Amino acid sequence: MTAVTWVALGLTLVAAPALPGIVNRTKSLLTGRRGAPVTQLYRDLARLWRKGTVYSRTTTWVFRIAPILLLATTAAAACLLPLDGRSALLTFAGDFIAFAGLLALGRFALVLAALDTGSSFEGMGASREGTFGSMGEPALVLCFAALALATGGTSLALMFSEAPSLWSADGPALAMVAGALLLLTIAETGRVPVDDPATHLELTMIHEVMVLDHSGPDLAIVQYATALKLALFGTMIVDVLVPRAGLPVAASLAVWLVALGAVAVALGVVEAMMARMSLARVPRFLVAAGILPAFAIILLLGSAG
Amino acid sequence: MTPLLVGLALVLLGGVAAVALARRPHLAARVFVVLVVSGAGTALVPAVRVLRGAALATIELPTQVPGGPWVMGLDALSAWFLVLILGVGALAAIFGAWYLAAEVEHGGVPQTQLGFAFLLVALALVVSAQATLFFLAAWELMALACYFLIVFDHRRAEVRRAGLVYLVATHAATLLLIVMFGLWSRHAPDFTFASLAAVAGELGATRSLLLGLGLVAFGLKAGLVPLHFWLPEAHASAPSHVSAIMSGVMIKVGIYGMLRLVAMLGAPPAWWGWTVLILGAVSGVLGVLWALAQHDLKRLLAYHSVENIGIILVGLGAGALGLAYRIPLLAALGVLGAVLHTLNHALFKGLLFLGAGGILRATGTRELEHLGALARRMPLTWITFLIGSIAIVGLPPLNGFVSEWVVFQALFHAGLSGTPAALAVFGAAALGLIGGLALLCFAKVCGTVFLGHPRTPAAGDAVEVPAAAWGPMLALALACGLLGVLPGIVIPSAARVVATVAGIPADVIGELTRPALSGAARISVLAAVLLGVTGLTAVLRATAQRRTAVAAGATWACGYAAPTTRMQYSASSFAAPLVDVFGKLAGVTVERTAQAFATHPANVVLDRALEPAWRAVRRAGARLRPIQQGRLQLYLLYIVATVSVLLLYLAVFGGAR
Amino acid sequence: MTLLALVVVPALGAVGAYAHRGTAYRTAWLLGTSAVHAGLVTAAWVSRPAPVLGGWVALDDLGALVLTIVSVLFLVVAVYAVGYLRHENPRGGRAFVSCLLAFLAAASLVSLSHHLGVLWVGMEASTLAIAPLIYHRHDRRSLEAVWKYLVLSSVGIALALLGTFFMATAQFAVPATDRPLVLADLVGRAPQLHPAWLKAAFVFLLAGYGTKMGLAPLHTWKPDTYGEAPSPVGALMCGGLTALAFLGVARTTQVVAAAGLASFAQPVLIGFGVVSLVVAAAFVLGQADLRRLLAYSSVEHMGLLVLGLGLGGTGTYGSALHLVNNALAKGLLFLAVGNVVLAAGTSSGSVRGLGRALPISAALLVVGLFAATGSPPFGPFLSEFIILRAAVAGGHTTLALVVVALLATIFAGMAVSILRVVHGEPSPGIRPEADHAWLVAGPITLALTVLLLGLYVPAPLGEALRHAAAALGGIAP
Amino acid sequence: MTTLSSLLLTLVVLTDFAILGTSRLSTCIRAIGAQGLLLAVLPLALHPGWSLHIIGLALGTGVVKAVALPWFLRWAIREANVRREVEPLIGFTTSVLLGAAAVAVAFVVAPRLPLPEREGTLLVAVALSNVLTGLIVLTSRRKAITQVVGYLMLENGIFVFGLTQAERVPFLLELGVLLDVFVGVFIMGIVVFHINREFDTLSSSRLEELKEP
Repeated sequence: MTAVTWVALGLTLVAAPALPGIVNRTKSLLTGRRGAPVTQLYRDLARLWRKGTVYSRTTTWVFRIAPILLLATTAAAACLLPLDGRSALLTFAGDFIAFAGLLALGRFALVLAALDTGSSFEGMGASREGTFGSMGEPALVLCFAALALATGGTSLALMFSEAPSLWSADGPALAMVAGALLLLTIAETGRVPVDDPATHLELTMIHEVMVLDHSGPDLAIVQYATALKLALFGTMIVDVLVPRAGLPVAASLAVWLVALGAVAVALGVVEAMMARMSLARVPRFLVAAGILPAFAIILLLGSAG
Repeated sequence: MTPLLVGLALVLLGGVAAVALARRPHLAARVFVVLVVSGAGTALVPAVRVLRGAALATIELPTQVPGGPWVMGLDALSAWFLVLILGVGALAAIFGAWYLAAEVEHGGVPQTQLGFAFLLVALALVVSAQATLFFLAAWELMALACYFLIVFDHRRAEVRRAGLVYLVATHAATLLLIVMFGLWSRHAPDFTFASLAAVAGELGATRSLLLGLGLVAFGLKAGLVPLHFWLPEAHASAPSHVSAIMSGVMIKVGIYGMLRLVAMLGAPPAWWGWTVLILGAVSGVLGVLWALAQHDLKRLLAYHSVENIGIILVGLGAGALGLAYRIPLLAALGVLGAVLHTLNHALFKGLLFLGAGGILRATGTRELEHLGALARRMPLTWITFLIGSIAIVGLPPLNGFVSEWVVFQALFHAGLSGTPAALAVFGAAALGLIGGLALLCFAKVCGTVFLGHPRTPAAGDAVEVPAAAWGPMLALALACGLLGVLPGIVIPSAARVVATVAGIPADVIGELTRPALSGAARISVLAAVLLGVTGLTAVLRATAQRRTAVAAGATWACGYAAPTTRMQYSASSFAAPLVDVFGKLAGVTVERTAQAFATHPANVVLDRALEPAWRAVRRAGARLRPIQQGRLQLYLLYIVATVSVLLLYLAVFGGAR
Repeated sequence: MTLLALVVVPALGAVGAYAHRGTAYRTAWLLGTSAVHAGLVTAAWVSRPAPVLGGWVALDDLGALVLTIVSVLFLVVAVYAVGYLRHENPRGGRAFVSCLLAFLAAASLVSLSHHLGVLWVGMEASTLAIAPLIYHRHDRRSLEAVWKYLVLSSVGIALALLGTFFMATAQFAVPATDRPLVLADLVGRAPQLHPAWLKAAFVFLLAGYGTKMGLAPLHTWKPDTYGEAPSPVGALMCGGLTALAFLGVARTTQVVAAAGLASFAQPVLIGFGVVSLVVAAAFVLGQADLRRLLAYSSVEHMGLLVLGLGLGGTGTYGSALHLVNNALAKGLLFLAVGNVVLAAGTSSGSVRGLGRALPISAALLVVGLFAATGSPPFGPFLSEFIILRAAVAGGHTTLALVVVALLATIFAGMAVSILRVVHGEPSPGIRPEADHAWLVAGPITLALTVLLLGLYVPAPLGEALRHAAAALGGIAP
Repeated sequence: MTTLSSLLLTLVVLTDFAILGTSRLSTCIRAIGAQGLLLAVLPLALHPGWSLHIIGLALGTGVVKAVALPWFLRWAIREANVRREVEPLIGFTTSVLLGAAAVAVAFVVAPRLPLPEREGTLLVAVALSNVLTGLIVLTSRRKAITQVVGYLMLENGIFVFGLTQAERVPFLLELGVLLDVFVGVFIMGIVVFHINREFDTLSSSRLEELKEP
């Protein structure tokens, strides 16, 4: 844990809202529109932060605490990732479980908040979020397992700092893990083709319909936390793909930010090329995300044996 | 050992007092609680001392039957389970005194208190018995005491049925144990555990048979799939504080049996480890899946017991693989995970069942679709129930997370071991899925029971339970929180248990579990970070909101003007997407009409396999019935036929000496 | 003297009871005689009397076990009968008490006989003494029951007589100084007995006494008889009479084992055991009538007894112990059912809610259920455990598993039938006076004893069991 | 084995066939009485020493089997108003054929049995014949009273076998056996009497109320 780690964390917190912007901008450009600027989310957040809040009379303190908890868990999860490519603020054997657990706690809070409103729409969204979240969980664990097998470490810091240097040996396995992480990023952050943040039909929504009742600063916190989550998943992809352990500190951070942007662009490309798929097909998408790292594990076990 | 005996005697005395003072129910309840709590406290003293490293103690009971003395002893393994039994037991007793007060005029309350005392004592004896017959006697006492608690409300047919299914299942387990111990003891001079353990090396192929029989017998008690069939109904039927004991403690005795078996038989063969691991994973996934399909609160919680037994068994299976393939680290972590989760599950499941009992008393129903919005009416129940829910889902910073974290590490170390055990790493995926599904399920429970609008007037008029009820719940919730935030305080004790089970010296285990211990310290830091960031964000939002307007309004209904409570998402519909994904495996029949959507869960194993099998057995029995049709001449013919067959035998084998 | 007194006292008691008309007098006579008998048995335990009548009558450990079982059970039944006769007034009350005491005399004779012929005479006498007791209600059903009982038992016992003669024939090669059919001489010179005749004797004695024990498929009289007999008589039959019959089988096995022919006898005994368990399981399932249920349960326990005997080794010890436990547990269960019948007027199993309406008897019924099905820590568990252990120790693991499956089925069947009447909302018209002290004191004693025997086998009993097992060619565990 | 005893034994078998073949109850009872008489004479013929033991046995057998029991059975028939037909479950011809087969089996088996003295062969053959025919009567006749007769035939067969051991088996014992048989048949007779009072006909096939549903 060094100052660099803190700097990296700060950078993440600051840069995160830019990522959805990049995704949307890429998508717009590819579909022949100008689209909103990359900094759109910063503006939205600032505006929301200054707005008033309306709380439904049905809701309880759960609804009020949920956005805070969502952000807190995501931020705490950020402390576990080796954002600077070397080490994390907090690292211990098996911390990947804490990472997954923290994200799940945030989801749990948000789902409960949705149910707190007593609205059938938000209940519907909560149900979908919980369902797809639960099916993404094994895929995420398997990704970590594949990385652990490849690197021999059981902490996120070890996994992600070692992984990129193993491309020569375990390239196919790492590629599969990176692919799975990309699929998971799409699912976890509610991007096309799993979910469409820009849709206007509540019946087809997942994440957005769940936060219908949040307003003002609460909504800002939720949106910011989602962006932060995107940054975290993006960082994981970057850390699998890009070896930056050997680079000087500044270069490492720069490479990271650029790569993160590239991930966002990639997501934008996916969004531009694909249509939103039907809800019934989402489970298959998530199973695919799980099968990839499972194959990776089999490959790794085969090469080890 | 003396405090243990004195404590158990006090507990028993409490039960007897409840019967003796049956005419003065208030006094009886108070005396019962005082005696049971003080008895449990007294008996806990030696258990805690053993867990902190004190020497083992044994005594012999003054029995005289064939097969050697009835030895009673406390090692770390016994002590660990004793803590859980007496701790949860005492709290459940307090809750139970309140819970049963409403039933006094229906009768049967004093007997139930007595049965409860018997159950606690029997549980304590099961884990401290160190001789076969003593163990079996305690085991059966436990089973029977529990049966009479389950059928407390025996006027209802479904309760009687649940009791009967339970009784037959537990008796089958007992019989299997008899066969197991019978097989085992044929090599031993007597039936004490010490003698049995001493001959473990000479068993040869019998060892595998013993492990197989033990797995089935103890698995029946623990409720692992597909032997869980008795569990949901039984747990749902019993009075809630008894459900807490059953789910929290009694099924753990099955786990205790498996651990004791491993401790006595030494390293199990690899197939056993794999079987346990796979059955654990299957139990975990199916348990939570079937839980999702339920809308009876207590039955749902019961299915979650199946799920958690699955998690424990995944840990135990990994540990057994570690022993089989001689990977000490894997053995240590796997068993540690199992042991820790046993304790943790007892705490949060006990808490949840007590909560369910409170809800049942406050609203008169356990049907999720009839509840709602209790968070406002029963704030303390809600907070404690929420803590239990977060814990059971395995989320940080509560205790469920800690044990799952250890189990995950065991599976990852299996993957890194470079042995055939590496395939166990796929168990991690199952654990991940279990966690995700559990989250969904408890979101459903918390959401439909406590949040939103009340679905019935009964739910709307609910009143918070008194201190006698929320006190025990709060204590359990605090324990969940404490073990989640400071897991380091129990890991050394758990390591001693692991040493007993795995047969590894305590100092080596200490070395092996050091990473877990240091990780536990980091988990504490993480909890602090989480708390800090939450506080910071809360302050930030507060500042933002101080400057802006905060208004109250109606829930946004996407433009629809007059939403009613009937439009709320129901428990059935909440779980529907997932149930759809798993199809037939989920064991649900769906009823979909234009106006309503409802799911009807089935007990897959009981309804689709055992009931038909039972009917087939009865039909087969009925086939024999015509032989007893009342005609004397026919009966005489049987005698003639029998003698003829015997004479034939005589003719064939009669000649030579 | 003690030995003869054991037979003569109840025989005189039978005559004495018939002599007087007053009911109170007769019950006192019954109680007094059974108490004296129990006292004599105790005396026999304290100092073992020497054989009398040229070794025809003697007391060995196996006989002492049976004698004690019968005496204790009889005392309990006598106490129960005091309460019972207040509610039910059997026609020919004089004959009732007389026949009970005659049964006791015959049973004592059987237990004490060390001569297979005397054993047979006693056995026939006990069979006949019971017959009028079954018929004490003088209606069609009891008439049918007693008829079937008489014919089937008589045919069985005739076969046993043939077997007894075969046994005498087997002795043709032994020196003339040997006393024919005297147990000590048979056992002492067993290797010189003619094997073919000995085996034939075994077959017929087993079939004969097996009919009396109620081994399937020779059990057919049992459900009808138990279903109609008055409860005290039923208790005596399923605890006492079966023990006597088992003694007959055991004596035969004793000779066969001493002759080194155990390998011939064992498969037959095991076969009877398994068939009995199968039949018991089939008929226990869905059996509504409580007393018929007990009859099939008795078939089950008889099966276990011969199973243990057939397994040899520690199995014989298990059988000897199970003999004691079975008598206590079944006696308890039968008397508890008797209270149900007194209270509800029927044993058809249609009553409900006895737990509320008749708490003590219902509790006894439940205790009896668990005791009789071999739940720890009751005594039958211990003996069943030893028998099952003998099975696996003898390499019969499959057999043990089959037996376990059957035991589980029987347990399920019995639990369903018995718990059904205990639970639920009480049926109207249950007479609570069946929980009277006279009617529950005996069963409570039996319940406590059967529980105690699971925890503490007194040293003299343990010693007797050990010797009995040794006599049957086995060993103690 | 004297000629007389051989003759007596042959007559015993003939009485068996008489019982199997007759349709009249009174013939049945007369035949069983005759059989009892033959059995009473048999010990005297077999053991010419005429010891006290043998004389006592003959007397006892005569009194019980030839006099008391037939008289008692006849009394039961009369008092209970039993119809005089035998009511077999299988035809009389079949019964006789079965009986013949049983006797054949007995005579085939008996010489193969390892007997101490060869002369006993006929005795054993007749004993087995009686046991088997007794069982046939027991299982193939409907009326309760015929079953008593069948039981008596069975007992008589065993008695004949017992005569091979008459020297060795003590008198006291044989007395006990006789007494038991007597009491047994006596009780059976009483039951038969009651059965007839309860049911209008003395057919035991009406006694089928107690059974599993």
